[in-house]
Amino acid sequence: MVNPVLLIAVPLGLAFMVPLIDSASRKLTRFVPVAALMFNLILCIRLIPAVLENPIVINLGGFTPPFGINLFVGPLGLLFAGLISLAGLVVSIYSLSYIKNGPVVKYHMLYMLLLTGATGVVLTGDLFNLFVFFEILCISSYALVAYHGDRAGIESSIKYLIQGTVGSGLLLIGIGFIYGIFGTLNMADIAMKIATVEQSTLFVPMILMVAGLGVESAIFPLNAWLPDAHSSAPSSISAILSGIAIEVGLYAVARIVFTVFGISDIYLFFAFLGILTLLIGEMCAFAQSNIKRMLAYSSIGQIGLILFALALATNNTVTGGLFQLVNHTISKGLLFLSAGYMIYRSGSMEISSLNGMGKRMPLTSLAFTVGAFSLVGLPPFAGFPGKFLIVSGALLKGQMVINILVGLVLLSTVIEGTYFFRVIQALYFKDGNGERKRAPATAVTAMITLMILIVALGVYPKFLADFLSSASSDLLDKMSYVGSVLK
Amino acid sequence: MDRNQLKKWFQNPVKMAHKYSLHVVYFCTGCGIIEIPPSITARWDAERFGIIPVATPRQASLFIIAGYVSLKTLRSIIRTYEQMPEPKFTVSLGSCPINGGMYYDSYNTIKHLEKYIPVDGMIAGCMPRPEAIFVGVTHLWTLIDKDMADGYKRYRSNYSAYRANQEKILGKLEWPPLFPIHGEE
Amino acid sequence: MTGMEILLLVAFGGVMLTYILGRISSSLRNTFAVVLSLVLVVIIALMYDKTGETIFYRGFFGIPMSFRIDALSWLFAMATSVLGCLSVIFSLSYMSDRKNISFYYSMLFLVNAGMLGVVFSGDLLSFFIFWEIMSWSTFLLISFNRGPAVAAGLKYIIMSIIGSMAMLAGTISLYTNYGTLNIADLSHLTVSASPGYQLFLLIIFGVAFGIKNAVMPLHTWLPDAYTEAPSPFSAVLSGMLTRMGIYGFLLIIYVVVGAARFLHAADSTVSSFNYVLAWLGAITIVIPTFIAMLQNDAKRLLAWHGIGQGGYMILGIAFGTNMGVAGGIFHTLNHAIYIVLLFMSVAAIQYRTGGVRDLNSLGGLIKKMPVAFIGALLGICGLIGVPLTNGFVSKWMIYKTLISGRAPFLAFAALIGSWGTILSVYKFLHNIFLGQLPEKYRDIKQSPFNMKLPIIVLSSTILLFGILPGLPLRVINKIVVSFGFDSLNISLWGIVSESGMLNTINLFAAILAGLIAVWLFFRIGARTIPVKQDDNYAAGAAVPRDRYSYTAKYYDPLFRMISPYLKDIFNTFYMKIADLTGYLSNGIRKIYTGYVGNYVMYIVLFISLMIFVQMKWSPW
Amino acid sequence: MHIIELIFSPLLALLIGVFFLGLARKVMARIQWRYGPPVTQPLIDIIRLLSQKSASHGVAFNIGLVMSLAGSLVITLFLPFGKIAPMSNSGGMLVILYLMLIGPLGMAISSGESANPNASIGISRKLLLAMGYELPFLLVVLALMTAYNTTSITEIVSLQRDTGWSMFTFPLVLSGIAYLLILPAMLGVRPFEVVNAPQEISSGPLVEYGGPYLALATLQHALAFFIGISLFVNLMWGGAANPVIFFLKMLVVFFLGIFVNAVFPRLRIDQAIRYLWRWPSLIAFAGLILVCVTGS
Repeated sequence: MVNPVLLIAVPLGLAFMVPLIDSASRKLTRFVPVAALMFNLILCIRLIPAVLENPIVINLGGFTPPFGINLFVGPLGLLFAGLISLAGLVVSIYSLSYIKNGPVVKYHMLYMLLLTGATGVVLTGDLFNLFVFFEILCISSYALVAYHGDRAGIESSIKYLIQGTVGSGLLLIGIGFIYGIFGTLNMADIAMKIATVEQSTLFVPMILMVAGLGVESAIFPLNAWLPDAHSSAPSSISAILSGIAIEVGLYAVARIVFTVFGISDIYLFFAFLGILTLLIGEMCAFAQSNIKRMLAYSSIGQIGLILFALALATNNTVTGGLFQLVNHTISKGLLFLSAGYMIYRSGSMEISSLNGMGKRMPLTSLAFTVGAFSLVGLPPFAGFPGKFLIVSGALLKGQMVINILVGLVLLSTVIEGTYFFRVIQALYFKDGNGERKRAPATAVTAMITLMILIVALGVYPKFLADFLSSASSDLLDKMSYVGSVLK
Repeated sequence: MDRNQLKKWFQNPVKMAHKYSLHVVYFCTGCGIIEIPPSITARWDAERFGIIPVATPRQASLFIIAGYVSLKTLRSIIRTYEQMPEPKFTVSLGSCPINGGMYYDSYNTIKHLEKYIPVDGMIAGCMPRPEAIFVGVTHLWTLIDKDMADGYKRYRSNYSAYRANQEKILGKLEWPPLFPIHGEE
Repeated sequence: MTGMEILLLVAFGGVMLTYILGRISSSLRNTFAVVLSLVLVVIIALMYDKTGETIFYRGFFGIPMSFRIDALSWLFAMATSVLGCLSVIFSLSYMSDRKNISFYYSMLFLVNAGMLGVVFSGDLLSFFIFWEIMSWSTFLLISFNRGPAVAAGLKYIIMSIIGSMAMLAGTISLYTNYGTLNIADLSHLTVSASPGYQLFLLIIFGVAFGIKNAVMPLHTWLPDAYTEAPSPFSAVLSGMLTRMGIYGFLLIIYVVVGAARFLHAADSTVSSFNYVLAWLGAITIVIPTFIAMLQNDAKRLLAWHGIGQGGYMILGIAFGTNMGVAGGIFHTLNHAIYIVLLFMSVAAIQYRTGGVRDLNSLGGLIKKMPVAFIGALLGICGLIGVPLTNGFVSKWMIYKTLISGRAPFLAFAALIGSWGTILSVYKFLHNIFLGQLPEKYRDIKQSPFNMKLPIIVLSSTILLFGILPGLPLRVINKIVVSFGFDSLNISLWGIVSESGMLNTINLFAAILAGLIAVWLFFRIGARTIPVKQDDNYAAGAAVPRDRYSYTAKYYDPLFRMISPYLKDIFNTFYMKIADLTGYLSNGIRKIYTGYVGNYVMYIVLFISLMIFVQMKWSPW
Repeated sequence: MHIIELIFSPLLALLIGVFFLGLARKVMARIQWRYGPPVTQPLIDIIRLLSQKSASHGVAFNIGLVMSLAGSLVITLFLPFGKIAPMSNSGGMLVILYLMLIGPLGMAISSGESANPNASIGISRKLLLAMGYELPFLLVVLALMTAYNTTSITEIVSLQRDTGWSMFTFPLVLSGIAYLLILPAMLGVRPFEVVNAPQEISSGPLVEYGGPYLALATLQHALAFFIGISLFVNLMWGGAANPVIFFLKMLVVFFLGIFVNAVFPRLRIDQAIRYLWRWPSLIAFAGLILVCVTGS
């Protein structure tokens, strides 16, 4: 059996190898992330059968939990890891031609660090380790946002940095509290002991941790960094930030709330928060005329939807939420990648400058269209099954409040449809000028891969559904988590 | 209705109908028009003979030109006449269409209407009273009876000459010839 | 593999193939398009009188997705495929000088395939999926013409998404309650549903289908969309696509909820829903018909009539007697035939005049395009419901239902709508085909053969169904019986009901005899002389060219009386909502001030909010 | 017997219609203190017109007019004249209502083809006027159909034999009043003669009709007159078991119409619609409500 540690170790190691490889061969540098993530992806796929049977728990350094640091490779973690490697792989292929100017070496290095951090967050079973990986993720993304080195990039990077630091600080304080209370940092251990203390004492560490992670996972009102950062980062990084970084944040929130604390009373609050995030995100996106900001706000909205789905905490909704999460990663990635090339061609991020792109860049426009359709939730694309599961799960709860919230979800879909269709019309049905030019082969490969995935998931959602369903029970079933870690 | 009339009705209903159903289009730019209202209203009641005014030449069978014809109105008279369905009859009222009347030396008035369209009957007078109009109508009946009210046939057979006359005084006409013109065939 | 699977495979496969062939050669693509559409017609025709259900897919979370065929779906599928075929044939020359023709054709086939999928769906999930495919491909085609079409398309898709979301909620609610989405199963399960739940279902699906069918307060997408879509597609849009709403209503009211069982129950919510729906239908007849009178754009005029005629169908099927439902379905079919014919006639005119559809600048085209005139004439006769055209029979059935159902006010709305129709469609006919031919159209040519063919086919169908209404009514009777109503008493040429009957063949004989007699009488009179339009009464003057016509402000006296009352207030209202949303969004956007101090404060505020919540309600 | 009825009832209707036209001219003349034309004058006019050679503007110009007359002729097969109603079992009041469209529609197509704006204006006015009186008329007809619970006109007539004339029975009295108020508009007599206004728009739709066309148009007018009066007698005045009595009843209604025609000036089209949509419609509406309330 392969060792899941490699999932973290290989990219981390290769990340630091990048400068060395670069000094050996300029050309080879660009392919390092591709190779690393390809490896990761294959590894993830190979791990699936084993993980579906039993979660793999790796004790680092041989210390058994709760004393040592452990990795927990359950279906949920593996789902995220796979998603990260998939999105990372596609984006790195896309970056082969997209990233040409600027500090290329640093880009690739930071990029791999970012993904390492993300993978670490989703695999770790230790709170402090989670914090560390989170910092790797955050710091590399601060740097990558400012990749272009222009004024907007640096400004939003600084904003991101400030808010991210505040968030990390809060998280760290929260972890400190936890350690003070329980004397352990192992999540399974804490989860087991959580019932032994007064519930009110947990309140302060919990809000601190939720707020800290909430900053990274873009829950309203902690998400103010996101539109700036996503819109001024290079499009490949926007795709990763939107598709991976905030999802990983959401994973952390979910893991802590569900598994570590497991306080079901708070779920409804998170459902409201999710709907609020959804509505505000969609409405802000509706008001945008800048395509990347629009996509960024749309990410906020999607995060809200996923948060809502997770917060309902039934197997159906969590499966739906995870499906929507997968869909969001793929679709939003596709949207950012295609928008990136269109922006590159037109030289402006205004939606009006994309007029007539359907003629000039047919494939890229098609990619954008498919992504948009999928995100709105139109069948037969990947967004529909997710929405179907979420709504059916929510209605199954049969509470009036939830039904009303579902109504709001559907309403937000209308708003979402409006602004996406507006862009699609600009692409296809408005006249613009400029000559016809294809996107480079690497970008086309990346986009086509994602498009095929979207259609495949939309047409045959079942092949993911089983896996997602065990992932959702991984998230919801606290006792088996504890049991499998502390054997 | 006496026996004679009835016999005529059976022999030739079409001709009788033409006699007793004269739908009139009045050309009212001359002063003779002042005599028309009394003739069609309660005082003389032309309707008892089947004579009623109609609005358009298409519906008419009798064309009454009431008074002098100026150059400008001649154009319309020709147009109106040509638009009437055949068989059609023309009656002019007053002296002016006959020979110019008091406008015999006017630069702008037609002296002989017959040169431009065929006229079946002319009622002289300046102006003829309504009684004279009825006398004219009874004369027209006689003409129809004897098949002598054949102005429309003359117009057809002599169209080239009429057209030439019309174009001579009016210049180029806006409408194409009603019948083929002989000289050009 | 059953017939339906093959059919859908052909339909969806054709979409791709058309586009690919279009990249190779345009004539190949055109041939393929015609052949494909004919093949669809043939396959569906072969499925006549079959019933059955097959599960074709379980990949969607194991929910079985199935195809189902019965008389209802066969009728709609047949109409869809025939009209689609005619539309494709018509498009051959109409679209020939446009850009992106391959895209146009493939989207046309996608819409068609979507519609076929909708009518053949055996469960609500595949119904929804096909419905959505149909909706977004329609959106792409509505926007095809660019310019104002873009706004029209956006309006359409927004309303369409609203409808879809309502439908999704309804569908999922059914799924969560009964654990199945199979229509046949649901129709047994909903018997025991509470009246409140039935009402909920009817309303939530009613919103979706009401938007698609443009029932009055939900109609606002339609005029713009019909006007701006490419004309052959406007025909499909108005003929079948909009009427998928009727299919949906039939499905939800009479199949899923099974209203025939509840209509006469004392505490039934179904009957009150139907009552409200019938009144909405009546409103939908009257107001749009009068608005149509005020239009000066040929397609927009037809579009408003499309809304108005939809009201008849709604009225018929909502009234819920066997004759009413049959009349509603028959009217759907008839409407499809004549409105497609009308749109095609307009399209033929547009094709020859370079896209002109302004009623005030056309005229006198009867001499130049007689076939289009015949199409338009029979089309408006059908639209009005002149006896011997198909529209008459269905309208007769609807009126009959309303009168014998003792609903004279609904009947009044329906009848007055017909009379309003006459005014506007006569204006349509007059301003395009009658009156003076403008100078610039003096050398216009006839429409090409492939435009004439659909027009001729549809014109003869109008007469055929008008004279022998029994042909379609047999199928419709089966549908009505399958809904649980009594069978209608129909023959090939007539309908018998308890309060009066209709015999179209006698009517036909009488009118034919009358026509022959009058024609002979007319011929006894003297010969007539053909004249040109310039030889016209103009009080003795020569006819002034291009100015001797009465087209603008055709019904000005009435217009001045009623136009203050006929504003499309709903459109204004929705636009206000859209503006408000934009305004609100813009306001909310300002939360993100761009000043990082505020952002950090938000984090602090969030924490304090949670503390506040905890202290106030102590939820955890 | 049936065949004879089928052939002769339209001819009878034509004859009576033409007779009414002639009588109308005579009566009008006597009211205006004139001698007036012979009663046969319309017939003479028609013979003369048929012998004239007129201009034709095209195929639709001919067909439309033929269609118009044929449509009106067919209506007479459905309308009971006394007991003669040869086709009344092929369709009822609804068919008649719709057949009544063919006349104006055919005329509209025909005169539209003539490319004369006067004709178009006339048609526009005609359709507007029709819209004006159809509103109250439909209300009246619906009140009748609801009250008698049938759409067959023969049944309406025969039911009146039991209940008394609809015009004088309680729930329908308002409808009767409304019908009387719109009767001049339906007959197209003077206060509502704006369609054909000869002085203003050169006789409107008829502007390009000459010769045989005008003959057909005259016959159509005669038939329309007949149908209008006959409908009123059938619907409101109980019809009749005997054609002679029916004819006498028609004559009474006819005189009523002519007297109105003789004393009123012409209304403008907007005035006409305003009139028709105000009092007659309100009364007819009240009548329908009354029927609904008392009927159930």
